[in-house]
Amino acid sequence: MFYRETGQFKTTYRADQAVFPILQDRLGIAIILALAFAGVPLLASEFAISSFFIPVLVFSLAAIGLNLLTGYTGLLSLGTGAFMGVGAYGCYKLATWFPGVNILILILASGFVSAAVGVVFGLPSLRIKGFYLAVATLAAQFFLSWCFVRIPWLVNYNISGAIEVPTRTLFGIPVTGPNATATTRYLVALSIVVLMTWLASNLVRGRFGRMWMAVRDMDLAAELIGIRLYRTKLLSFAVSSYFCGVAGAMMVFLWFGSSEADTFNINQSFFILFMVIIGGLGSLVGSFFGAIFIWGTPIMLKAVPPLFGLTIPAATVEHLTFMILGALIIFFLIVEPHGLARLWQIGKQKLRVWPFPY
Amino acid sequence: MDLLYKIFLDPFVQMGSAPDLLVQTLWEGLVSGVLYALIALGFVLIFKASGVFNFAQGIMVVFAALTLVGLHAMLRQWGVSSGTVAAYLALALTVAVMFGLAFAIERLVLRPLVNQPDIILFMATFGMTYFLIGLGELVFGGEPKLMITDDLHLPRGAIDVKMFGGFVSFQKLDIAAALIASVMVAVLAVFFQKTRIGRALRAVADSHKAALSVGISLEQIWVVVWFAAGIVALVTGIMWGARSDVSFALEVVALKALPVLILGGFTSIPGAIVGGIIIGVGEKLGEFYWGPLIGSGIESWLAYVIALVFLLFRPQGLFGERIIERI
Amino acid sequence: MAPHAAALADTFPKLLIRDAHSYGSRPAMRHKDLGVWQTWTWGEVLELVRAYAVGLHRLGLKRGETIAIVGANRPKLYWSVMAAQMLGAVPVPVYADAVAEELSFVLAHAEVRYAAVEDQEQIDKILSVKERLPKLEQMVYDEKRGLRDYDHARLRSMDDVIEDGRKALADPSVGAWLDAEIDAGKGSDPSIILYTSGTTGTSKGVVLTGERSIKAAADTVAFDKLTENDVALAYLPLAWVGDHYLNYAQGLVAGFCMACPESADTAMQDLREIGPSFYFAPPRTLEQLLTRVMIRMEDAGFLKRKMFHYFIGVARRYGERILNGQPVPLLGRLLYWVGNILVYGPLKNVLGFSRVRVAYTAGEAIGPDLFAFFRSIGLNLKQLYGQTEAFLYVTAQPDGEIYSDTVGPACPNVDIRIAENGEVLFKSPGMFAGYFKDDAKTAEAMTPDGYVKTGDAGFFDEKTGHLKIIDRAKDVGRLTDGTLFPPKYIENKLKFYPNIREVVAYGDKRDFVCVMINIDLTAVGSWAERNNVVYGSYQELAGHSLVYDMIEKHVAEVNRSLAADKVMGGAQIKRFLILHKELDADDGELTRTQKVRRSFIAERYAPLIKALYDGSKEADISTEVTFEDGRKGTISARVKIRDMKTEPAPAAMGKAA
Amino acid sequence: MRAPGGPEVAVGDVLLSVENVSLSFGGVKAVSDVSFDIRKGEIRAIIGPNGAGKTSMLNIINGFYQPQQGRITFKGEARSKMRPHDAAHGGIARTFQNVALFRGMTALDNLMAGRTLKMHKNFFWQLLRFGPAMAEEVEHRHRIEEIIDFLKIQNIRRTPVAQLPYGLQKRLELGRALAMEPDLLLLDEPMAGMNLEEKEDMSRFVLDVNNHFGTTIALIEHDMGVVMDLSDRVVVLDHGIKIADGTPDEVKSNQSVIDAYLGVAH
Repeated sequence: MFYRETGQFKTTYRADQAVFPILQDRLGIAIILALAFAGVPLLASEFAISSFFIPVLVFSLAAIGLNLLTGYTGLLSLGTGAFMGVGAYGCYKLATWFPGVNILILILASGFVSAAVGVVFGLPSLRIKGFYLAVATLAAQFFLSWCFVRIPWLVNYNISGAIEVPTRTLFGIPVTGPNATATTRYLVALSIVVLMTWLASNLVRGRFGRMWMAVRDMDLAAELIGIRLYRTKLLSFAVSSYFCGVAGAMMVFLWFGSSEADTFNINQSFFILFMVIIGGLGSLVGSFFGAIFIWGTPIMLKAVPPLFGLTIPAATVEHLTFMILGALIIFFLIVEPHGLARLWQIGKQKLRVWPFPY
Repeated sequence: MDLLYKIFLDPFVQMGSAPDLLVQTLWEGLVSGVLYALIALGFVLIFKASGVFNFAQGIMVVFAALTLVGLHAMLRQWGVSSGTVAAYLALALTVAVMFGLAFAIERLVLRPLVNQPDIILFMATFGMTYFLIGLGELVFGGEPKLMITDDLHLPRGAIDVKMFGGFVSFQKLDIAAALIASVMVAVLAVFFQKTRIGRALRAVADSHKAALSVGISLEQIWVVVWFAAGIVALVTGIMWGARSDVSFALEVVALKALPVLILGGFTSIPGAIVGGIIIGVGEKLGEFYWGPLIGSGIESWLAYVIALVFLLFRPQGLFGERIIERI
Repeated sequence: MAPHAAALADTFPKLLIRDAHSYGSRPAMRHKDLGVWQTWTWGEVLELVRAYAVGLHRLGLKRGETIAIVGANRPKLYWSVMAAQMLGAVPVPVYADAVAEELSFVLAHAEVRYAAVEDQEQIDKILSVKERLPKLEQMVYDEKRGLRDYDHARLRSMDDVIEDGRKALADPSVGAWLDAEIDAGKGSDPSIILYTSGTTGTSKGVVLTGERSIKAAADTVAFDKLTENDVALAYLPLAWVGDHYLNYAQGLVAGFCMACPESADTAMQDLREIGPSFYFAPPRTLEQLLTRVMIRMEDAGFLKRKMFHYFIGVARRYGERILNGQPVPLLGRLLYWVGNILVYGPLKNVLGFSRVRVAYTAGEAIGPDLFAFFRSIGLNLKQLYGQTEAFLYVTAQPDGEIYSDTVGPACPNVDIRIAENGEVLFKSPGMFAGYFKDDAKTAEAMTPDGYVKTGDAGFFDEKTGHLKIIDRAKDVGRLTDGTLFPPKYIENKLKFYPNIREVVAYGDKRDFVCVMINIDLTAVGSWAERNNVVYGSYQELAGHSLVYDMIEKHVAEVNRSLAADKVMGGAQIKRFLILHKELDADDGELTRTQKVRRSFIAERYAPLIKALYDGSKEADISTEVTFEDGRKGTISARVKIRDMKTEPAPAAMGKAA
Repeated sequence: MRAPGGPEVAVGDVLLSVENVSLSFGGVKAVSDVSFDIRKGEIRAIIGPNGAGKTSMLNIINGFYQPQQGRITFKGEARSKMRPHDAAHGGIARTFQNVALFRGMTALDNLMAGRTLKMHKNFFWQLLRFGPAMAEEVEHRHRIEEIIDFLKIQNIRRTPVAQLPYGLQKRLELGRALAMEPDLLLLDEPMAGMNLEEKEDMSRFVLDVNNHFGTTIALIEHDMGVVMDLSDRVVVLDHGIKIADGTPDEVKSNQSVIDAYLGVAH
């Protein structure tokens, strides 16, 4: 209905293969970006920013990471949390070793640590498939989270056994640590996420994306057109873990400010997996939807009862949240197994052919 | 050098020097292995029949136990004087609840999702997990509870057997657990081999058409299977509960069933048993003899690593049938 | 100002040079090929065509010779036309879907030595009749696919020819020679020969000259204010005067961009992508379009359907008036504005009409509802009347004076006269030089004082002063009781019903009027689905009694409207039947422009006609049909005939009272 | 264009030769002691009743199965242990009896995936999708468009494969194989499950491919008529054993072939 595609024709393949070939989409994304960069910092409260926007950014990135592996390459992983952890601890160590280096660089660099670890734990994927692989990744999850607890070296032997994020500045403004404002941390996080989402979309639309999807859809045929399965899978593990690692680093440095050892436990992994599934396997935008939905719903649920003047004990709300979340997950799987992304697509298609039904 | 010695020699020296300790450890391992096996059994049942990788099995264990304890407490409140009566009443009710659960799951989850890719069903069981946790805690409260061991007349205390100059103590409860477990496996075996539903169920495992030809609707089969899994969960829950206490902390333990499955293969009941025991024993030995070398608590992941290593050599598990790739 | 500049150029090659100078970097031609819109600027086109012309010359094409152009709308074929004209040779476009016989007739009659063809299919067609074309020497083709094993002594790929020419042009003297050739071209030379599709018997080669064509085009370009910023989609057969006039001539005069679709079956999609600003479609196409819109909307959800029909209603009430700039109540404007956001805008957009500034329809009478629909949603659709001999335009409706039942006043510089017998005569700047090799027919077609006989009967509407066309002059007949009988007039009234695809009416020198009807498969098919009428084939559906009932209603309505008109009151339809097969150009029943060939059909379906008049309830018929791949077969059927009760004519009513 | 991994072979020379190849699954002989060759530029048909080991033969040729005995020489190089992707690198492409497209991707992406081997721009550029990577992308898109044009599938570019009718899927799979610019194209029952019209189209495409790109083709087909029209030479297998080899006419008149087919018929 809002789409006016008549007269939008392409004279080059370059234009034809752009991310947003349709003008209205380009406008839409521009508006969203404007809101994200200007709107939110100006309008949203510190609290809203640090309790909603920053987390959503962090989770979106992690979800994208997992989506690259599970959604695009078809390798189911339950170790996301651990890989995020590696990123976080990696970043912490790097920060202690190179206090001089810009924190942004460190955060991005920490991804490489988890990428390396990811590759190691990706090795089994060469022999095993499906749920067997999923369980294999659990090994990574439990082993790594054990390491986080048991290896005090990781936290510079803090007695608390937790990471305490040092204050680091960017252009003189503190971006991490206790006295960094939520807004600055948000903007930093946002920039990182936007950048990396762009990179991810480049990847998946290009040769590597196609190789991954080929492996996902039919590995035999993929091998037949000359794709080396193990390289492709390992690359996917590496890239995926890189994204998760950066997300983990952001989680600790730009959100929590500190982290207990079990921040990156198995539930974290499940949490991210929900986001990917609900958001939509094999869709970047879906990862955002998933993050917003899974993180947003509980907040909403907590917010709703007071609106009706109801006072429900926190514990009860907690339990209800669990139930409703669980129910919603099942509900969504039933209405649209391909996730919110698909719903979005369908809606968009409807608008494009409006007033026709198809 | 020294390290190598610590890893490859020292532990065995210890085992030799104190055989009673070794036996004790093996026994511990065996028992926890049996309980892993029970949880795995639940998985296998469901996977065999409906191809669903039921992540919620672990939670069903806790949920069952929680329901039992919770109902018992309520009954007592409502004036059921005799603990025993209350206990068995609660037990009966819990069985009913588990059936209701199986029924609800089939209606509300499986049926609408039939023919969806595995991962979707897998995720659905995640949803159940969350739902059950929420429900359980909402109804019976989140705080850990004690299993009603006595009212159920589960044995207490231990039998100490002299051997190798020391003595090994066998908890009666554990013995009971082992016995009950084996009984249950036997029952299930009979159920599968002899009963009509059982046969149909195996047919389903091969092909859904076959099952229909036997004249039993998939829906029925699913309900039955999930119910069976529920019962298994209940028993498991009671055992675990009796050894530690009843709370959703058990969930993580329940995850141990996964490596067991990998060892045993998703579709093999004997596999689940053997796998369970290997894992149980393996991790106890590892924890006791090698743990100290690298800081304790390796129990938490050793199982998975064992499974992983194992997988690399036998991708289809111990008893799983060989996967031949057709084109 | 384009028209003025054009006035200086008297041949198309000179015009092309002018365009290359004034609009050098603007797009002259686009072609959806290999997935994207390949684009050529006027400058590039000029270069290409020069090279092509030289190449053709080196193949031996000389001034005054003819060259056949066979194929779909593709840039290379248009360039072939330009290149030929550059050399002073005369292009002879042929319909791509012409069967071998028609093709051989035209090629033989035009004595072509050369042919520029699209692809293997056309080459095969020509080769299949080559013994009838002794003069044909060389063929140049666009698509090389599948031609590897052909004898290349008489085949060249256009690319090679162009390349060859480009090489030759490296030598400046060649360039100079070409310029000389272009200057040598005179405005009075024939610029193209268009073979009429032959509504009446065999087709005739209409010779047009550059100067006149350009004059005519210049007039209408000014009339519709077309500029180099306009875009047109060239999807109509390039052998048809419409395409040559609207796209080729006007394109060169105004310097606007001509876009060629990827293939016939992607034309709709391509239309949407390119979003033309100048659009032409015969009523038949618009009709199918509307039918498709309505059918697609049937599947929409309840609310959306309601919404759609409500706002279409609004448009019907206010749309045309708003378009004509007449006063409209504020509420009306408001509703229309909303409707424009919710329905008209998006609808035009999905149909590809969003940017259309001027749209024309012509070729046959258009249904008032159909016409009104497109205008009411804000598409500036207008009617024109013309024919090949006039280089299309005779009359056209100026903005703001649009009536569905007239074809507008005479175009600028066109002079119209109505003969005693009601035939429309005209003199126009673009009128033809004569029929190729047929002075007899030429003389026949002209009045002594130089007017062209259109062969159409019509009159000037006294209230609007616009021309009204009823029918072919020679077709207007009389019933035995002397009542006036214009078959087309009756046929059209019926054809305005979406369920009816084609109608052939008989009555001249007979006691009463009977019609043979072709149902529209899309419309009736979906109607059948909705009313779960099962049918296996077109034939079965056509014979279905429920379908007969439905059609009977339509016929009854038409009778009513005829009765209302005192002239036509006596010409009501007494009996009708539904044909068992679709009338098809491949069977010679329709012309290439999809007009019915009444006389031909009359003999072909003689048994049916006989039955219509001897009162029998049904009749057997078996006819020969030609399939896509050219194979022939026969289908036979038993066709039912329905009697209609006729309305009393107004006069009669007076008596009754 | 010289394919990686192998010297160029002149038209008419032996491109691939199979010598005394045997393959068995757990005692069941799928192929036993079969020898034949494929010459550059020809259309070579492998026919035989069901279970004759035709598909197994293709699977051996492009490395899905490793024969227990015998050797395979491709472009004059004996291939001992060969994985499918090695075969692909060597210039062997393949279509499947039951279409093996990437169902989650659009038709265009499927074809582009076929170009994977020909694309080399590194990860860094891929990340930026800019400069060389984009140039490469565009260049290969152009090649793909030629194939799309060749197979006349312009109107399904953006359609997800899963939504395509069977016939088009078959055609698309052929397209993906062509995208690899193979020296040897293996077609496993390209016309399986098609109606007459589709079969005719497909036959035309196969011939055009062979004629237009000069690709050597080895195909399995059940429809005898089609085989006899298309192929230059035919090898007949029955129960894993070669029972005939020669031109269509020779094979048609061969007694043991007739028996084999009659045997199947009853």
